[in-house]
Amino acid sequence: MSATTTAPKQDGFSIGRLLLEGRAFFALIAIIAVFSFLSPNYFTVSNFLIMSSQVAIYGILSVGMLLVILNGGIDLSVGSILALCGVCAGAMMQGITLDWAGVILYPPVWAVVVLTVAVGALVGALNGVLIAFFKVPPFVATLGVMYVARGVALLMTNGLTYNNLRGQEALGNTGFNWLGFNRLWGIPISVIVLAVVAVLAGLMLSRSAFGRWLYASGGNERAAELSGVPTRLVKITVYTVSGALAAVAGLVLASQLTSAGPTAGTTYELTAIAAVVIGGAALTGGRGGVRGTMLGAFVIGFLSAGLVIIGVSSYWQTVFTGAVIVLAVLMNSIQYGRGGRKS
Amino acid sequence: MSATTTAPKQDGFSIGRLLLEGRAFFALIAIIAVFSFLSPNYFTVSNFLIMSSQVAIYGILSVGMLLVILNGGIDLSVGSILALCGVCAGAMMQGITLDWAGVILYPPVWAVVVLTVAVGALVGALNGVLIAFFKVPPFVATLGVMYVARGVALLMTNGLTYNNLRGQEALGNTGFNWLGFNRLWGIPISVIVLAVVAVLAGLMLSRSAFGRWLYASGGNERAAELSGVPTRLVKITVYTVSGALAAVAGLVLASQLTSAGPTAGTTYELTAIAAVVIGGAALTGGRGGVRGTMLGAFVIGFLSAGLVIIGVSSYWQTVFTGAVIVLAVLMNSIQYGRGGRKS
Amino acid sequence: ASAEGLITIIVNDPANPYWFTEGEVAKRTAEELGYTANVAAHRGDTNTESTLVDTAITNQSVALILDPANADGSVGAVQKAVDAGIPVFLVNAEINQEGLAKAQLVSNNAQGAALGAQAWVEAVGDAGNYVELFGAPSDNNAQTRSNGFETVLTQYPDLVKVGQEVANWDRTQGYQKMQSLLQANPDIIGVISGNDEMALGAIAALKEAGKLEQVKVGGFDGSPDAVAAVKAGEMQYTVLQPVAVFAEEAVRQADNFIKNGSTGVDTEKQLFDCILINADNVDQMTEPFTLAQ
Amino acid sequence: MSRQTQGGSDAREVVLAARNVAKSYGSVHALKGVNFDIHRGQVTTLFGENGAGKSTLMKILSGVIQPTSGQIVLDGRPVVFANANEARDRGISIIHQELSLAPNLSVRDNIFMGRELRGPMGVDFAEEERQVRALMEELEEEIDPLTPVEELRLGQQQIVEIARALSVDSRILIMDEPTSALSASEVEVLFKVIRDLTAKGVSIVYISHHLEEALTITDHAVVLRDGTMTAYAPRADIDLDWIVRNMVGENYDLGSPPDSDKRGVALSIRNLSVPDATGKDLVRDLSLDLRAGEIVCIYGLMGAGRTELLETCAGRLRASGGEIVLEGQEISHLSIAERIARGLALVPEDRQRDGLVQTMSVGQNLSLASIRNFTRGLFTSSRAERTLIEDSIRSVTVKTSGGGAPIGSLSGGNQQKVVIGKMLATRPKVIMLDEPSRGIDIGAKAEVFRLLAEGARQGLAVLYSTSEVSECLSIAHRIIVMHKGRISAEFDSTVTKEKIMAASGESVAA
Ligand SMILES: Nc1ncnc2c1ncn2[C@@H]1O[C@H](COP(=O)(O)OP(=O)(O)OP(=O)(O)O)[C@@H](O)[C@H]1O
Ligand SMILES: Nc1ncnc2c1ncn2[C@@H]1O[C@H](COP(=O)(O)OP(=O)(O)OP(=O)(O)O)[C@@H](O)[C@H]1O
Ligand SMILES: O[C@@H]1[C@H](O)[C@H](O)CO[C@H]1O
Ligand SMILES: [Mg+2]
Ligand SMILES: [Mg+2]
Repeated sequence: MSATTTAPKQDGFSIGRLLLEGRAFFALIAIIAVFSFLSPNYFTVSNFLIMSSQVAIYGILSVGMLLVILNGGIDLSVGSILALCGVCAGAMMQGITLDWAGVILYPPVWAVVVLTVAVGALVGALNGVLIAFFKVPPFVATLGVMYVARGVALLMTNGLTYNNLRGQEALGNTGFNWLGFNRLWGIPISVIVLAVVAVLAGLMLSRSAFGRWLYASGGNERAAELSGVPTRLVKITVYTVSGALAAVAGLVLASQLTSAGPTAGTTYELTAIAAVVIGGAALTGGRGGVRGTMLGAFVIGFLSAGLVIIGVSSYWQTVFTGAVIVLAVLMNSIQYGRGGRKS
Repeated sequence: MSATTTAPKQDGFSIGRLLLEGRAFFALIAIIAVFSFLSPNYFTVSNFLIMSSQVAIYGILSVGMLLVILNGGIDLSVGSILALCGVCAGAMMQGITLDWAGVILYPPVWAVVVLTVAVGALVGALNGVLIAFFKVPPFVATLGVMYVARGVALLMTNGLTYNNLRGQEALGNTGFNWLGFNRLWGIPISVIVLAVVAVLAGLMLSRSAFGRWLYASGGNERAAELSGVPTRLVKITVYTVSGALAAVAGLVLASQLTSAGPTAGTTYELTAIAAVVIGGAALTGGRGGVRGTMLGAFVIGFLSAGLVIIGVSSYWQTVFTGAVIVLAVLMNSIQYGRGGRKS
Repeated sequence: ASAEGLITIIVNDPANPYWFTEGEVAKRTAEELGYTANVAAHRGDTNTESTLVDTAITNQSVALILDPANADGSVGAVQKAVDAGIPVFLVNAEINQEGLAKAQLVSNNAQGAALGAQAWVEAVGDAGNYVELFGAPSDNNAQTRSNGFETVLTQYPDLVKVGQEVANWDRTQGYQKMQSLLQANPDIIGVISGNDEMALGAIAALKEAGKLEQVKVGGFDGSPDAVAAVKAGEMQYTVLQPVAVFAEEAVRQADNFIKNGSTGVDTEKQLFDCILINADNVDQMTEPFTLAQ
Repeated sequence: MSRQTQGGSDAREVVLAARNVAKSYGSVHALKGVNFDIHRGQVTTLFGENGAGKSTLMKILSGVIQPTSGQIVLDGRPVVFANANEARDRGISIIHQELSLAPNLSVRDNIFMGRELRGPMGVDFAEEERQVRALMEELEEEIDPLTPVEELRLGQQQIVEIARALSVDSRILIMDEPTSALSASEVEVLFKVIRDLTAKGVSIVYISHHLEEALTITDHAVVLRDGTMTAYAPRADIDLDWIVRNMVGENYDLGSPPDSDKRGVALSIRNLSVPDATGKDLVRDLSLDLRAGEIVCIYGLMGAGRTELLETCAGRLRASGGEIVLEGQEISHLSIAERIARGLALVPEDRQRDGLVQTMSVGQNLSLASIRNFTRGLFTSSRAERTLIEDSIRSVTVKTSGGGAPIGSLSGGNQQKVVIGKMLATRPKVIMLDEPSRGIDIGAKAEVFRLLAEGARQGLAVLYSTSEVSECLSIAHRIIVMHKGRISAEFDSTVTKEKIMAASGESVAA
């Protein structure tokens, strides 16, 4: 299906390797070139940083999606989990009322972050259990959880948006907007979060036993199982990680907007899947890598930001997004798919 | 994967066969029983007819989706095609301005219907060609077309909705609202359209050579090909039919609403997929049937209508929809999935 | 006098506080008058709306309070309810056909837009570049407000609109579109927005870019979050739509109609003037969308 | 080639044993109370028809599945293995009958998946790679540890599978048909490795449908039939006859060339070349004529290009040059379906992947290629179809409860007969069979050959490929040997095995 990193090869960055990632890489270069030509404001450091911070949300989701897709699954629930977790964080920042004790708890921001990620992981684990133990096909399980998580988010807030996420000095829970607003060495924190997530995932895939298990069970689950790979554990883990990363994305988004609403993240799952696929991963599992997925996420993000910058109508933006998804994958099929034996 | 009709069994209706369709059938009975108990307005002929005419839209889409899924594919573009075709029909009803000739053509309603279905089939065929000839994975190809078709629909109308679909006596193009408003023998036309589509698809699947080809190529494409099945033709055909049926659904919807807007049908693809899966079809292809899919569509339609009738908040509706999707499929896995060989 | 029967209330999407309040106020009023009430949401989908209208008919509702999904696309649904003998009262958005609904109660969007644009010029000044965030094109209000802004702002030749983006009334989209607009036009001095959600998204983007001092933002709706932003000095003003007022009024007219066969008001289209909320009067907001007079 | 068993070896200690082991799948009783011993440092061979329960017994002994009743005894003590890992930890490893490799992973990753060597920086890839190189050297294969498995041919994949089992250092090694895709020289190497292992005290269980080959390595033979053990004997007491008699109850032979009157040329292949994805020719300028009523066998080593030749004739692969002429008409431009309609049918090499639709019933598989024969107007006629299915089941003697049975319920041999029956139902003039006997038992093999001979008698032209020399010397009138894409020799049915093997480029050593 693809010529991209299929498995834990030895690491190290090389231009040759990048070229192998092929179409996603060239698509990105083409996009940057075209928009830089069309608008003087595109090719600037500040714009790249802003675009990257927009990419961060999708990028974080795509890393989780990549793991799921490598496993041969799909996760439609990430957009809803993102919203649910944002709302949970929002609720915690408003204080947790313990009726029986008559007190309101204001957890510090680090605790909010930890608890929110735990919620995301838990919902993800629910996906995993449905899929690994109850043999519900991933598409169906995550579709159901997508609806349920969205509904719960709406119920929790009664449809409203939490607006006050700054916390108060007096309550010791300030600092939530750090994620979305601050910069380290001039780079937005969200971009740094994305980089850390991507590097960790990349290391996990290429260096750890778990990474090999993941590729193996995505490539041939039965063979992996017979070889002693704990395939169920792998499955549950990838959905759990995907849920946790959706929570991270939810936190970053809530922090950027300093508000958390239950309708956030609608259809983001499709964008995340598109990024993974443009990045050369096969939906049948076992093939793909973090670098490709990152390129895919940047292709989508840089394209849509560019279209806004040059002032293209939002309808054309929709058309272009679809066309780029198909074209990027098409180029791949034409390049590698023909002639060779089908697997 | 499932115990439902896996392939053209010998025909004839029987209770035993229905029971085999299992969970979808029982889910439907349970839903009807519960809501009839909760609301006096539920169990009435008029309500069943109304609910059925609502189901018609999803039902027509699901039949097309079933064919695609039997083939081992998926079609994410049906919601967008529905909108695009509705808008096309709307544009034709407003008259086609031929600038060079300085005239406005008002095609009669039958021509509008034929042309609209042709547009849907064409977009579907585009999916088919991308998938069969360019080897783009179905998820990606139809995802791209989903964006493109939606964007084109928005561009065509500049985001606005066509309202005047009744035509004018003087122009000889009246009758468009017949589809959505009229009844034959007391039954809404949309329900009759659904029944005709379902019966034709059922016959095609169980009695025609094409049906057999479809099951075979969904079950094992390579084996089918070597047995002389024209697998590419089958593939292109199912996506074309799915597109054409999306157009039919678009016409019925536009006629029911006497208006056609470019944002219609958003996320309907998910509902259609859910109906097919609840109806016992396997997303891996080769297993499933029209009867199951119809049951699935009615389960979803009757559930959501019932929740509205008893006045459940729309948030809870979201939660229930997700839960039912998972539960219906879960019951199946527990019943048949354990112990047996995996396919 | 207590009344009987079910009043069905259909709003757009309760995830926007504006519509949420609309539904809540209507429901509360109906219950005060002795009716039972259901609130449902069509989320901008005309098909869902049509389904909900079917249900209202099935449930033998005595009246339908509807925030239509689409000025053109909702005509059929309204017609259906009318054909079934249910009086329909439209709130917030209009349909492009008169004589169907018993009443259409909407904010005076043109007046509100003009009010907002004037306040905007006061805050921003009369020279410089600015951008506009546009609501969902399927909603007439989006165009009406944009036109209203235009009418006022074109009187200032030195104010140049350098960008306009559709952000579909949505906060996240407002945020992302604003980020890119800022890149394309780093020198802007103001943002005028078709509603508060998009304005709040823009404010988040501006804050992040450190440009909230330089760029002034005006909203529309008077939603609680916007009110808080006005209080905090982050938003210059918002135009309060009297949604709480007309949602209540719609139910009262429905009640009149049920009991006396007439709404008690002569015209079908009834415009409710909007009120400017800025730093001066923001403290008078008592509850969501309600200003103490 | 054979080796003398050491005297008194039967008395050697039993390391692993099955006691009254039974296994049922619903109503299918795969094993009905089997006793089976594995002796230290010896090779125990397991013979039996398709579906006799061999693989089932081995999966139980290696912890992959659990018995319905009965006991496993390891070193004299009863044990229970919850999964394959537990058995592996106790020194038992298995080479599965079906390849169980992840095609997307490299050879190294496949060999160590599930039991990674850990280093300070995660997995110790360098050490793993070193060990793989050593293993490949031992197996005399030039396979780079970093090659993705999907780029290897079937035989090399089987080598990887073997290497994986060897890399474990187990005391008991179970090999379920390890050589079904190996060439004779590769089998030789494997046998050498097996002897080294037994010398070190490792116990081997060996399963194969290549009876003669298995006889050369065995110390004890056990025969399973219908889930029960029917015979047991040490090497000294057994010969081919004994195995066949105990396996199937009677003696089978693979037949002899039928007396058919050979008429005109049915299929003519002229100067055919077939390239692979890189443009290298897998079949080079090959010409071959096949007459009606004639049976021709193509012998060759793995990778000789037989599959490409047959698949090109059938229309799945495109030729780069040459002609394919069916009954006087050039057919190179036709689709697979059109070729079938004109009377050219292929029974593919891999019946699971290319032959059967697993989601369909036995009957639907049988009728798949001849739907046009029972289509009346728009619709198929279920009566005509039923007749066709019943006729096929009878004529190719499929053992099944009926046309409605799921295809997965049949044994391998019967599945193969379904694939053949499916193509025969198209009433072909020429039938090509790519390794029709792979993985099927001696009884089924004999029946398949009987079917082909019967067809030829009625004027059918038959072209089949095989990797077993003994199968060349059965029903074929002519034997063609392929080597590196060309015909390297042609013989009539009186040729000897040695000559065939020599022409194939195979070493006839040992
Ligand atoms: N998972 C399963 N479910 C149902 N039946 C099974 C299963 N596995 C094996 N069987 C049945 O058990 C019987 C024994 O199968 P087994 O695979 O052990 O045969 P075998 O002797 O290895 O045959 P072969 O020579 O073809 O490999 C067969 O009838 C088979 O169909
Ligand atoms: N998937 C593949 N990709 C690349 N080359 C292949 C592939 N499969 C086979 N080959 C190559 O094609 C050539 C012919 O292989 P093929 O398997 O068709 O020969 P064969 O005579 O039919 O042998 P057998 O069928 O017994 O394996 C060999 O050189 C082999 O390495
Ligand atoms: O008038 C309303 C409000 O502005 C809301 O914020 C979005 O939808 C419009 O119809
Ligand atoms: Mg076996
Ligand atoms: Mg071969």
